[in-house]
Amino acid sequence: MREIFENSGNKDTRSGFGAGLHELGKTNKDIVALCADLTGSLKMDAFAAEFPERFIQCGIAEANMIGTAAGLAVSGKIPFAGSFAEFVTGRVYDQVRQSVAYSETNVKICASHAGITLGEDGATHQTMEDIGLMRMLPNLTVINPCDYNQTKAATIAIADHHGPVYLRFGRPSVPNFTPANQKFEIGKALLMVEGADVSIFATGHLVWEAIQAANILKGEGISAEVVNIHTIKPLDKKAVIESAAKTGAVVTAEEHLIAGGLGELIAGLLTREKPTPQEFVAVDDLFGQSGEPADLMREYKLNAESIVSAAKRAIARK
Amino acid sequence: MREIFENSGNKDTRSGFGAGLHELGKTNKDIVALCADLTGSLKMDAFAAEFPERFIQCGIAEANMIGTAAGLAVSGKIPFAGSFAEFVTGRVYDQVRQSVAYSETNVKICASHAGITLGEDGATHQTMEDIGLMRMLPNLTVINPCDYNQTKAATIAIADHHGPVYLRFGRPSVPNFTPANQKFEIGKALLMVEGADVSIFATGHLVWEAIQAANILKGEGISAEVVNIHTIKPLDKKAVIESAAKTGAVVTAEEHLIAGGLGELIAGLLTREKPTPQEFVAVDDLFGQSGEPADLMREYKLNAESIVSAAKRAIARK
Amino acid sequence: MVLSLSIREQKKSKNRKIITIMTHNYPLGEIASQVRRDIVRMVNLAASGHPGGSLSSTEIMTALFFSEMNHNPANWRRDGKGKDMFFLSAGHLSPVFYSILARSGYFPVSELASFRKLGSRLQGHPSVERGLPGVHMASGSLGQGLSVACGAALTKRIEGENNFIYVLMGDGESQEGQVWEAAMFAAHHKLSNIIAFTDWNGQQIDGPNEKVMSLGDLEAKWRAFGWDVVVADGHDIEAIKAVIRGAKEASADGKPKMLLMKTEMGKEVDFMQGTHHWHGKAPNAEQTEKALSQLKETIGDF
Amino acid sequence: MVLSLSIREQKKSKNRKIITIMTHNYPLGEIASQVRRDIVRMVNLAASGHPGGSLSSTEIMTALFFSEMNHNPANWRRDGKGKDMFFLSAGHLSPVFYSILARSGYFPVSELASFRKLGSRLQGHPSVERGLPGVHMASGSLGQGLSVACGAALTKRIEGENNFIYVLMGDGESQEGQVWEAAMFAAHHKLSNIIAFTDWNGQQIDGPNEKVMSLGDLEAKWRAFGWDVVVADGHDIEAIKAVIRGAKEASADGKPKMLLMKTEMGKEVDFMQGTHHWHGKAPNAEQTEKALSQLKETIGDF
Ligand SMILES: Cc1ncc(C[n+]2csc(CCOP(=O)(O)OP(=O)(O)O)c2C)c(N)n1
Ligand SMILES: Cc1ncc(C[n+]2csc(CCOP(=O)(O)OP(=O)(O)O)c2C)c(N)n1
Ligand SMILES: [Mg+2]
Ligand SMILES: [Mg+2]
Repeated sequence: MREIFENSGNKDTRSGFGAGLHELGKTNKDIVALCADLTGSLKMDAFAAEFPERFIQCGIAEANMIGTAAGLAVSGKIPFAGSFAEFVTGRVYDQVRQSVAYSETNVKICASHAGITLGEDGATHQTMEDIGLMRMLPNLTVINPCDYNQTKAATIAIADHHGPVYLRFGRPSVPNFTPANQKFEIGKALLMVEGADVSIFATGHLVWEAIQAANILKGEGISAEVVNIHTIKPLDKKAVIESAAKTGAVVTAEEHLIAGGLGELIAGLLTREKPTPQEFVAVDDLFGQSGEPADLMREYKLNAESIVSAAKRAIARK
Repeated sequence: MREIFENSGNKDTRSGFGAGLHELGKTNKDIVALCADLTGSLKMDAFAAEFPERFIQCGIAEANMIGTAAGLAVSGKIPFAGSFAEFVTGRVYDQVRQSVAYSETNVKICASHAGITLGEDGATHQTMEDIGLMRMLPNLTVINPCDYNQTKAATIAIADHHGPVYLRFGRPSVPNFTPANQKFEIGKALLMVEGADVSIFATGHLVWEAIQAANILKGEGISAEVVNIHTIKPLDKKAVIESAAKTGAVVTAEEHLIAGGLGELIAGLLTREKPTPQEFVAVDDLFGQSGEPADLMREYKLNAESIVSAAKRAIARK
Repeated sequence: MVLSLSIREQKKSKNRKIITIMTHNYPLGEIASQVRRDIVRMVNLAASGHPGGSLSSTEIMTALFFSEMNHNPANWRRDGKGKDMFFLSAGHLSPVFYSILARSGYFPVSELASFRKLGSRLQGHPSVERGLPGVHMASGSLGQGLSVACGAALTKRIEGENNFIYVLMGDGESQEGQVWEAAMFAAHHKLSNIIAFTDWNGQQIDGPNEKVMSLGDLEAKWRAFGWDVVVADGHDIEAIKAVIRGAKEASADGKPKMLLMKTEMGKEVDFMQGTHHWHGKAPNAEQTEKALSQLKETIGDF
Repeated sequence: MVLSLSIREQKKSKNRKIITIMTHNYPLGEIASQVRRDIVRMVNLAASGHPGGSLSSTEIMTALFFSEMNHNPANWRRDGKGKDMFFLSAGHLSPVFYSILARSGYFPVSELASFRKLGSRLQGHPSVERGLPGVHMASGSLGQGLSVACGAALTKRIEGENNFIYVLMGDGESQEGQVWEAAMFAAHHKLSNIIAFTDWNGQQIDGPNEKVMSLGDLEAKWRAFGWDVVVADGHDIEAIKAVIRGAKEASADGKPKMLLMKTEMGKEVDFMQGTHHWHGKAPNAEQTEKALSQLKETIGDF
């Protein structure tokens, strides 16, 4: 297809979440929202202002927020519980495990400021492990959309999916390039750019970078395929296996540590199916640090340039 | 070498920890131990009885236990903080992350009852995600010894290693087969059985099963190599790469979920180095349940028989 | 692979209704005695489990399920719509919970024999995976139940239902910080439809609370966190009924209710009573015999 | 790859000693004024950070570091041997912490300009990775500092040192359950060498504590958890000194000490004072100008 994706203007993915949640509030009275003293950062304020009786302020007590959300869910509500990604994953892993995943409660865990692009607050707030944490939990669906439009669509889609969901999004303004009216299909990988020489499986903020990389590679006569893995779990195995089999070389790109991330997930799958040379665009065993989001993406080599060189390395290893 | 490993009598690995800790207490006055109301289960009672002034009972408050351990460490002590594996990993991930791993405090996190062999208490207590959790953390060393003797040796070894460590062990009595006087070298994989047709990388309780599997395979004319990956992090990359290159077929075996486990770690490594067919002996995306440890090992296919068939599948895919 | 093993038989609700009515004909004290026999026998059969706290909370659970709670075992819904809801926060008290549920008619009493066995719906700690009626939520990892109760209490309020949310916690359990997060939350949101019990048996795994991690002035703690607090004898069924009724009646005051129930661990089995040693230990055949000789069989063993 | 960027210059301890002595010649109020200027300027330069709570806790930190604490910036050790130790639990108060450290002579004041910049030792929240003197532990994820203080207090006791462990928390921070776990632990273990401050400014990110999650009777809570509690004016330096001294003197009573310091968020900058809006917002150039015009430059800007 080699569709041309154009940036319709930078927007933060968390605002996509906020807009989706606000819309849900209007159409579904069972939707409730919970936040742990970060309402503005999560862009939940529109919902909170319009539906105060369905907005539940939890204060700085994330463990209790998760349990409360589980209690709301078991009794019939559809709770969206939000905080910074680290504080709704690592801070509350055991609570999510028992009261959400194992109890199969219909809780939507909403994680903003995921990854290194959280920026200046630094390492204690920058989780690059949340995908690894959440995808280990049976029963949980794990989603990491790529831009404002897709985050909004995903937010709306997960309300209709009965079961626990982890939804990951980010802080900074980034290109918004997917169609505004695109339906979000959980578990269905999206072919963004068709190609023959190498498969780039990207998620979240790295999808745009992967598309840029494919453009650069095209200029050098290399045909790269870009697949948007917006749903980490359940992984669209068929899409991954087929693309990798076609190109014979794989790059994975994510705003995450190598450990536990999409790259290892795909490596695990492919070694079982058809071992394929793979290069990782991800952070190798480091904590983050303070800095501006764009500078950090460069510093930690999470950008189009890194994907380009990873693609060349992968192809060379065929 | 094809050394013959014999079971010198079943023992629980947690007792190896308890014995090692007790010994450390006698030789190093900076060692302190913390427990969260599970002193007997962790086999810390001998230490607690002999060194009451260095044993710190924390009650049922694991988050505070981790922080307290970090405070003891930063001020010069060598704290060993123990509970069930789920309660010193998932329950306190963010505390371990900030106050231990990121702060580089010399805390030894001691995790008993890891994996499905926790048994009758069931899924809420059976973590099969702890390796995945802990190996994501930069600065943390992750160790999962295979039997009583090795657990005791590892306990003693980590006291001399300056830096945060996660030490994982189990509940049930299992064969004790490594030499009692073997020195524990952090980060050095142990070749248990030399072989040519397939590499079995096993950790924890699965090492014994892997050796049994190698014996069965030998009877069928298949030469399996068994490598004991007692240190998950830092992984002995050289040992893994060389063995996999030699045999061209890999099996990983662990008491853990596929997601986040040793298998994905090795798959990630090998896809970057030399893609190799790999089969996973691990649990695929399920919570555990109540039952007797041995029955659960069979039920979840974590035993020699599963390793044998995985080895054959891997070889067939060369 | 595992779910296929589940015991999925759903007894007809008609049958369950009959069981309930029959059981309700017994005096509460006799039900409690049978429940205690069930606890001891289940834990012995499983060769694992937690008799100590189960025996200390037997009267609390009996008074609640057989007298005070608005529930319908014959027509149970996981969402609790239109009914009171009960959450067992201290999941290790599963023996008393399962016995009470079975004796209430939620599932056949014969199923108690499957406790902690591979494939059973009666997991070591309560679980919802296999659909055991009466269990709204999994528990076992301590400290989470009061938070869950807060969520359910909010739903009741949003829906305009005036049912109550009950939750049972251990005393040692209140060392978990999440309990105090929930305490603060419930007071802030004025969740006066929460009625919580602490099984104040003074013991936990490693010994008496006082030695392990003192709860200090527990009553003062809950009051300082904005709750109505009552201390009562947790083995006196009439007293328990009275304090539950009192809590219901005071629900207009906008405060959540904490009923601190003074109990003894291992109650009614002489060698288990008053010590932490039987927190999580199963009696062998002989010990079971000795225990049962002290507990009257009333309704009939499973 | 990243560590190589660190600013690793270690100024000679001799130089640091000179700075400290010079700073100590200023009245505490003048130091506080300079610290406030530093806070505003750092946050403006970084275009991010947390001025509100930094400004409310300025006098607490000034009185502690420039009068009451037994520390030695010229010869600082991470293990705190033989000295008092300070832990910043509310890591977002890094601006006031860094300014106080620099003004005490732990590192050059010029380094304050690197706050929150790529590769800086002055991370958004305190970190030990790059070896900034004065910082014993990373913080930023709230609720962990009191637990760390408990550990350090235990070491002091084991070693027979009679130094104190100080810790600064936010009021909103005490909504975290871990704080109450630590509170119970410190009382149980009689850690009377812990002196904790709550910057009781009544505000947090989403608004006043009272609206977000009421702390209720905070004094009663700490008392019920077995602590000695004092309430004092957190902007009155003499009062702060007095309550710290009182806490030290009462250390024989076996109880940990909580000093609840009544403060105002954004103190001394009129448009920031008393509102949560400046909890974590950086002033622009014009606003910075306006703020600085209200704060006397005393020791000299960095
Ligand atoms: C989070 C967590 N930590 C530890 C445990 C292990 N554990 C199970 S029961 C128990 C003691 C509970 O004490 P209490 O609440 O007083 O119950 P009782 O012993 O009286 O039955 C502990 C520590 C657990 N289940 N969950
Ligand atoms: C565990 C955790 N949850 C949430 C946050 C985000 N956060 C940073 S500061 C803050 C408010 C803190 O309030 P308070 O302690 O009163 O400090 P003040 O606003 O007065 O500076 C929050 C919620 C965090 N840093 N850590
Ligand atoms: Mg108890
Ligand atoms: Mg505040």
